[in-house]
Amino acid sequence: MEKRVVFNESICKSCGLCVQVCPTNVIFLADYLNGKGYRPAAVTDQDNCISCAKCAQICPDTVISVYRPVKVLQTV
Amino acid sequence: MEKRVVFNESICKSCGLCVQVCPTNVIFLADYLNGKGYRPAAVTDQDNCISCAKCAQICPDTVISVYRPVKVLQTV
Amino acid sequence: MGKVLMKGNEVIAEAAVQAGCKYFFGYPITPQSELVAYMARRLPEVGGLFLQAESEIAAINMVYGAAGTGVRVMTSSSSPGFSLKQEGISYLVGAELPAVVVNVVRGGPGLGNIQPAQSDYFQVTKGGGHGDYNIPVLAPASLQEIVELTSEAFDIADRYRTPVILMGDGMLGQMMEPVEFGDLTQAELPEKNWATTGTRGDGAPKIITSLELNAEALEQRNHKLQQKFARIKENEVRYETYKIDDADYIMAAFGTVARITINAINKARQKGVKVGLIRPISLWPFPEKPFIETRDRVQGYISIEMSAGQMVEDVRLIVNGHAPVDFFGRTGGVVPTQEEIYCKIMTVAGGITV
Amino acid sequence: MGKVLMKGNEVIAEAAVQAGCKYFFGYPITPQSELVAYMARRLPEVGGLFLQAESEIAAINMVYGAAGTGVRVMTSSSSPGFSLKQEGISYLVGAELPAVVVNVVRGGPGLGNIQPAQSDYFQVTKGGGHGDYNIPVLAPASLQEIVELTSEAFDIADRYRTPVILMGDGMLGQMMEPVEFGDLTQAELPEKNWATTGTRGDGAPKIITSLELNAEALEQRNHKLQQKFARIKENEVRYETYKIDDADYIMAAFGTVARITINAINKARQKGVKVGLIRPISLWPFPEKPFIETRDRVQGYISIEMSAGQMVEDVRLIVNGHAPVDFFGRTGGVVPTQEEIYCKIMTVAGGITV
Amino acid sequence: MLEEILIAGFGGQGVMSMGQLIAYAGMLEGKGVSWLPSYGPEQRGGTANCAVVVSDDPVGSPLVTNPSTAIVLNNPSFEKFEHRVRPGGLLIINSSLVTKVSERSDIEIIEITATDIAADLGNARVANMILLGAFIERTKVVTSDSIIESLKKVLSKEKYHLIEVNKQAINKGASLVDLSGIRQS
Amino acid sequence: MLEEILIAGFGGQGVMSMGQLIAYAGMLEGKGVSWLPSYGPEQRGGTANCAVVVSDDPVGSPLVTNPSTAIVLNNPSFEKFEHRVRPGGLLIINSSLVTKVSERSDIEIIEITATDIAADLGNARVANMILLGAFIERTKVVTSDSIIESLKKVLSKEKYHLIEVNKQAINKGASLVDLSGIRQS
Amino acid sequence: MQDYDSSWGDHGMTMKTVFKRTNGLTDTPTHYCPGCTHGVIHRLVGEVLEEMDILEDTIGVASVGCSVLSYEYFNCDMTQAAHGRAPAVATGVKRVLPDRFVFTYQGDGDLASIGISEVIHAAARGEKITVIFVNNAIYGMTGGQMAPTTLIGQKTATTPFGRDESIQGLPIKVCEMLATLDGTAYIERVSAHDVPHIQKAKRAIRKAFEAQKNRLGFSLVEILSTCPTNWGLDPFESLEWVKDNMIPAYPLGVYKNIEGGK
Amino acid sequence: MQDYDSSWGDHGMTMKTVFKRTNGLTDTPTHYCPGCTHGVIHRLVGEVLEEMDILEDTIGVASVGCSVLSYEYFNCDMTQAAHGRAPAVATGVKRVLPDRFVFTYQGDGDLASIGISEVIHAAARGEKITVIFVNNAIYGMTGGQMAPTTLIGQKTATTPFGRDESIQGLPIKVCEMLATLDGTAYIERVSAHDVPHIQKAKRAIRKAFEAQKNRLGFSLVEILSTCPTNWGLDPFESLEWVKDNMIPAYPLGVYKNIEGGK
Ligand SMILES: Cc1ncc(C[n+]2csc(CCOP(=O)(O)OP(=O)(O)O)c2C)c(N)n1
Ligand SMILES: Cc1ncc(C[n+]2csc(CCOP(=O)(O)OP(=O)(O)O)c2C)c(N)n1
Ligand code: SF4
Ligand code: SF4
Ligand code: SF4
Ligand code: SF4
Ligand code: SF4
Ligand code: SF4
Ligand SMILES: [Mg+2]
Ligand SMILES: [Mg+2]
Repeated sequence: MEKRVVFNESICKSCGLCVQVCPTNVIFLADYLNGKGYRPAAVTDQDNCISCAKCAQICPDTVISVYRPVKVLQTV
Repeated sequence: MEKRVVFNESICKSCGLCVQVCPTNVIFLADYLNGKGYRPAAVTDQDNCISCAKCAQICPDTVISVYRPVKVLQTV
Repeated sequence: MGKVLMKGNEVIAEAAVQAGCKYFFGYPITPQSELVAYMARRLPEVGGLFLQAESEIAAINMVYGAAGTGVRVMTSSSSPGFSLKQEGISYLVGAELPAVVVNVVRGGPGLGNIQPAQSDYFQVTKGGGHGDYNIPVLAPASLQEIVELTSEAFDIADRYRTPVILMGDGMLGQMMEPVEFGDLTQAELPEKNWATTGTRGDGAPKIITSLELNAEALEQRNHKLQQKFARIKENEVRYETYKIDDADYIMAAFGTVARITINAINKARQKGVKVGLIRPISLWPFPEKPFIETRDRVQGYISIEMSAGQMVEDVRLIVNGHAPVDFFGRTGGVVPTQEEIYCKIMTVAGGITV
Repeated sequence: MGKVLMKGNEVIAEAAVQAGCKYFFGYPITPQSELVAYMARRLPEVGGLFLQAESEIAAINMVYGAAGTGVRVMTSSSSPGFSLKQEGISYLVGAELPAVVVNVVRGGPGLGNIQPAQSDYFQVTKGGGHGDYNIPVLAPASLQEIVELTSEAFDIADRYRTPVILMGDGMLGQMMEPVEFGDLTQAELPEKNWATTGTRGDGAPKIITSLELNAEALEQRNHKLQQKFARIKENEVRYETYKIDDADYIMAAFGTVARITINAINKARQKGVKVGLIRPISLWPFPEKPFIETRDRVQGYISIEMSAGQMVEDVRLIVNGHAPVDFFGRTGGVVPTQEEIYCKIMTVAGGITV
Repeated sequence: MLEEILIAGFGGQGVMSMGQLIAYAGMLEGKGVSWLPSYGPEQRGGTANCAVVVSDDPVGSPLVTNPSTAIVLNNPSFEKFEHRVRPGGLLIINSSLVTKVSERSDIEIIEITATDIAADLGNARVANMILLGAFIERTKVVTSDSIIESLKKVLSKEKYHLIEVNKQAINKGASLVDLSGIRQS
Repeated sequence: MLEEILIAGFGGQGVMSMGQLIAYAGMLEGKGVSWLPSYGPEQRGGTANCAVVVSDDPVGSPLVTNPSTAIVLNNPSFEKFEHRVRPGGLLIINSSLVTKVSERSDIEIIEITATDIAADLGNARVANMILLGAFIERTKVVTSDSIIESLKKVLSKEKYHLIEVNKQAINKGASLVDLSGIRQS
Repeated sequence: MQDYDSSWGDHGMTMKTVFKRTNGLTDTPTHYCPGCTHGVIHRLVGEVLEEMDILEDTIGVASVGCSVLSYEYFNCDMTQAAHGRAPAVATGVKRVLPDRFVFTYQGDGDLASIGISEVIHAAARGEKITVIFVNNAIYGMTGGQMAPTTLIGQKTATTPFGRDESIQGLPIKVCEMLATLDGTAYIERVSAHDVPHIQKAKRAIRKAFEAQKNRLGFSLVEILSTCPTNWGLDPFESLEWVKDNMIPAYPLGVYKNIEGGK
Repeated sequence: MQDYDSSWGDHGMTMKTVFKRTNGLTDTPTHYCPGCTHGVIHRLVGEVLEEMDILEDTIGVASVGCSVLSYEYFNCDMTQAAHGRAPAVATGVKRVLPDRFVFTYQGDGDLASIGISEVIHAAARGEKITVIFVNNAIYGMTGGQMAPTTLIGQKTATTPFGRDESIQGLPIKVCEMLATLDGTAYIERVSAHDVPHIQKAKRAIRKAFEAQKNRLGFSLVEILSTCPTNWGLDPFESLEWVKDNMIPAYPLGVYKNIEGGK
């Protein structure tokens, strides 16, 4: 299923604040460098993300977008 | 007897403040001009001056000196 | 509207209003305070705004803000206050914002006094502020000329997106003469599509800035500025000559001093000494043509100023050794009399020692 | 004390301390902030005082206050901040107070950028402030020369009771070179009996002011100042020449640009083109002698600057038409390379188009 | 015609307005005019002066160093300007306040006890108008009608009632000219 | 001898101190030296570089446009400076981070996976010292002893413990020079 | 309230956006150091402008400091002011365009040191502008010199031995001082050191712009911010430092709120 | 206590001096307009310096305003500062000569308008100087323009229709604002409109210099003063105007007095 939290890797500065605030500790810094020479933050374990958006709130570089799965009322 | 209140006429600017504050109304503005073109303040009726120094306190131009007669203890 | 008798400072203000200047930000300083006071009375009448700034620095930066919205705006000061505007003026040039800045010069340096002087010539023509720039400087000699030059100052400012300096002296600001305010012919001017007024209706956000961290890019900007200055040199030179055709010696003088000099010239001519006058009206761009045309013909030039010798440098630069360039000046607020100028002329040109 | 590797900004600061400057009032600005930081660390060690002012304006006025007590005092800034000091500098001149003011020039106009430039030449040499005045301006080309010129700056300031400007550029301030601080030979200087330190023990109250309401009296003061400037012109001209004796063309360049130019000159000489260099060390008073001595001999001059062409005016003034004066410059923080200077030389002097 | 006038006295004696009236009147008569005040702190208390030029041609220099006419209202002004009047020129003195006497024989001198006469007219402040009246009567630089006209232009509505007494003062001054007051030389 | 060196990489990779060490060592050896940093905001995050000149005579221009040696620690620096190395010059590359490959055949190129090797040495931050070691080994501009000397001068007492690992790194770098890493042309 | 999804889907699940980048900012990546809360504050201002739907009616004034390039980040007309003069520039803009929104974005060196005069007089005049005042207790851009807001004992490039009251005096509390001026309408000090405070900060910024909208007078929000680079701390330590050291020295709260009548 | 006359006289009466000109002032007559209370304030400062016997240890800083020539009137070393910068100049003097007394004499235009930054930072730094702040609600020297202290409705050359809050904003209360700064030691507002207040003003000036003497910090005395010339009132009406209009707008009193501990 689709991602709950999406990182715009190329502009991440690897400050680690999102890692610090994530209540479920699903964020980590990748072991490679982005174009700016930073190790971008990433989440692989999307299922354990609770879409609380704390990471996005603290991120100084608007790297992060957060989504939450919702039921759809059946239409038709 | 000597003067109780002495005006340094030449630097008076005729502002009239001393005239206003004098409790005994003995100060008036002379009918001639000093070197600066001002009618200097003056007191002729020295006896009715009570040496309160109000005039000197309000004078913006330190025109006025005030004296008070005092008894002298007889010496020798 | 017929002739009226007004003070020079008031004429500058009224002329600005008639040129469509509705915004004035200024700080009082003698000998230009009447200008500020006049604006305070007058601008509300035309639905404009007068605001007394807390300082010259605040004033020039308010001008920066207002100019950025595309309106015609003016500030004015005198020597010490003008010095405080140098950073702001350099910013106006860098951000290419049009505005008219008045300097009614007084005696210096330092606090000096409030009497007439022209000793800010270098400051206004050579760039008193930092960086490479030039600013058009107009120097009226009469109150009637103030009327014309003030509106031209605003046109030049808008045409080239540059601050323009109107330079007078305490005498010009304080004296009264009859003036007439004809109705102006509105000049053809480029649209101010660069103004920051909010993006509603006009697309992408606009930016007004003088910052360019990249050296190559900043140099490009400076090239653009230098080309603009070249265009101004091409088109905006203003000067007047008086009896130079047959002159053996030519005086150079601007502003009120030029008028006094003319009296002296006529006196000298009565004594048969052939002298004339070149009166720069635009101090920058400096009028080179009349000097180039005469420098190989005349026996010499005398620059006459209310300074220790500033414009004389520009005269020497353009005469470039083709003829001797002499100087006569009074400083500290002393206005040269026609008598002493006459004496100077006679000593130099008449070969007479008076 | 042997050789040490330091940043130019730090060398200025240490040299000032060694020259007996115990007081520094300044405000941070790139590219001279290291100077301020160094003073903050260093001055307490020598029982002096470093105070970060709230602004450049406050700084220059604190300097005015401290200088009035007779001590050696310094402030420093870069272009935009230097513009803000113009009123204060004019006051220092008017009140005849000695102080050393540093300008580590960056790209302009406006906020510009923080890269090296020389485009404040006019501002420092022609009087960026109001009124008739000149200020001695020293422009070192190497960090070792900074050591000498800084202490000379203080001596000149004290000898003539005048502010002195030390002018560098971002490159000079940021680069490192080995420097050696020899022990200074204390110059013979007049006693500062004009200082306001309280009257206890020294009679009647003293007054430090630049105000003189009476025009004739202010003119007298200005005469006195002008005579002082004449003495300085007489005694304080500094310059260096490089291979001009047999030169067909002479470059004029100051500060770091002069060093780059020397490389280019040597390259050109390898190609058999005889070029030399006049390096003004004092920008005011401007060195006239080497130009006068060569102007009837050489085929031309090229002024090379990190500006759109400022010093070139002083070169033209003194060459006065005796020889063509060409110009090459880069602006906006771009530093001219020896390659492009070489090309310029070859096109003008070598008759070659590279 | 080129008349260069200097008017000087204490601040508050109305020397500035005298000058403005002459300039204004000259303008109404289509002449070239200029008015140049002394300005600055010295005005306060101290002495003020203004230079007025009235000419058939446009005015060159508004600066007046050697006036064709000087009008002095106090001693300091007398001292400052008496010797500056050009030979053959005119010196008008408010002898109510000026105690000094001119030694010059190369100029014409009119002495008027303007302050006293003004007091008689019931308004000491119009002393300047009396002197003005004498000046225009003697020199005919401008007509008294133009002066009155200018007065209307310069005065604010609230002050119109003053026009009458000013008119009287001007006429009074004019009437004095060919009388005793004058020391012809 | 006139060696003009350009060192460039991300801020924090220690390019500035590399340059300072070379300059310092040169000074200790009585050579003429200069060190000129790029400065300004671009340092933050972005790439920084410095120009070092070491010469037998006093240094003329501290500015280096076409280096005799360029040491590049990241891709942006490679792109910016690779083509600027003068023919016959030397280009030293930290191939752990520089993915680009030089096409030039007119210069000598030394590629070292400095970051990885540094990691093996147990301190990733000494990658710059490895490159420095290679540089001095190859060019002999200054001796490694002078570099160590300078290190002592530059480091604050608290940091003396770091001297050892730096020394190792320098030697390691030196040892790599005449090995595989090199693409001779 | 239950989540209704607007889109017609035949699957049982779909993704609802919880947080996405505001249109109040351009796409240009910022030049700020890693972890610098300037970025957070930018986002908050951008979000408020977007939510109030006034982006098109706003002119922002960038100051001189690390945020000088903010004119490339805010998605509205911007002008760049000389160091400390932003409130004067904003005054010039607002007096010509009284119906537009005008804000300045200034650091503590810019506003509290060289620019204290301009902000005080703008406040005293009751200029209807909003000042975003970013207090990080240091000069960031020039490499970490003392600001008037630097704490006692704090080491900076120009207070290498720590700020000493007897030499450099005591920190200036801008909100407290400005609140004494009658022209001020809304003044609050907030902090950006954690998520709850960040959300509070956004509400304060909103209130300030509302005050401008209602022409109540001058509004200012002081946001305690970090400078990891010049504090010599990592981004997270920096947030801690704000909480542990700055907030005690600079009490958070509303210092002025005239809402309607004074 | 009984009056003893020092002189040997054989008459029964002699004259004792009740009031004579202070030696704290030079003999130079001032240039002030008739009735201007600048003159009174000069006298008070001169008397305090004389009575504290510190004339020889004092450096005064004259500002730009009608009092610019005060350097000719005060009988101590004097230096003249650029408009608004007196506190910066005083800082320069005091930092070099910490054991001397340094005071500035500034008008409201000089201190509250162009010079507000210098006085605030001097106060925040706790500079041990004394500021004599003469508030006459107008720019005297330049011919009566609005000052930041001009009252609402007051007509001046630059507020010909009276100061309008909606355009020029509200007056700045300097004492109230400076009192919020921790560096200040003594701040009082007094008035020179009648004899009792003049005596009170003198005591305030004394206290300010005492604070400097005891190195407590920054001290300032604001004295409400007249400008008959530009107010268009005669000297006595002017005193009345201070009492009736200025004092209500600028409450008299001590705004800060840390005496010893803070
Ligand atoms: C007139 C002038 N003086 C000094 C500077 C140098 N300067 C640039 S930013 C700055 C201070 C920035 O500090 P702050 O306002 O706190 O912003 P921050 O970088 O901390 O966000 C200074 C002093 C300048 N550009 N112009
Ligand atoms: C830089 C500068 N700006 C303006 C002036 C003009 N100026 C002289 S005094 C003054 C204001 C004086 O008012 P205030 O400080 O209240 O003193 P007061 O005359 O009322 O006692 C001004 C604006 C100046 N001399 N220098
Ligand atoms: S949304 Fe919450 S849970 Fe998911 S990654 Fe971000 S902080 Fe962690
Ligand atoms: S907070 Fe943002 S910038 Fe920092 S690491 Fe996480 S995603 Fe990257
Ligand atoms: S001392 Fe008192 S009574 Fe005597 S004149 Fe002065 S005010 Fe009047
Ligand atoms: S108060 Fe002083 S100046 Fe005024 S009238 Fe009296 S004596 Fe003269
Ligand atoms: S220097 Fe400090 S304030 Fe500036 S961007 Fe970096 S962390 Fe932020
Ligand atoms: S103008 Fe006003 S303040 Fe100045 S001296 Fe005259 S009365 Fe006093
Ligand atoms: Mg900051
Ligand atoms: Mg005042």
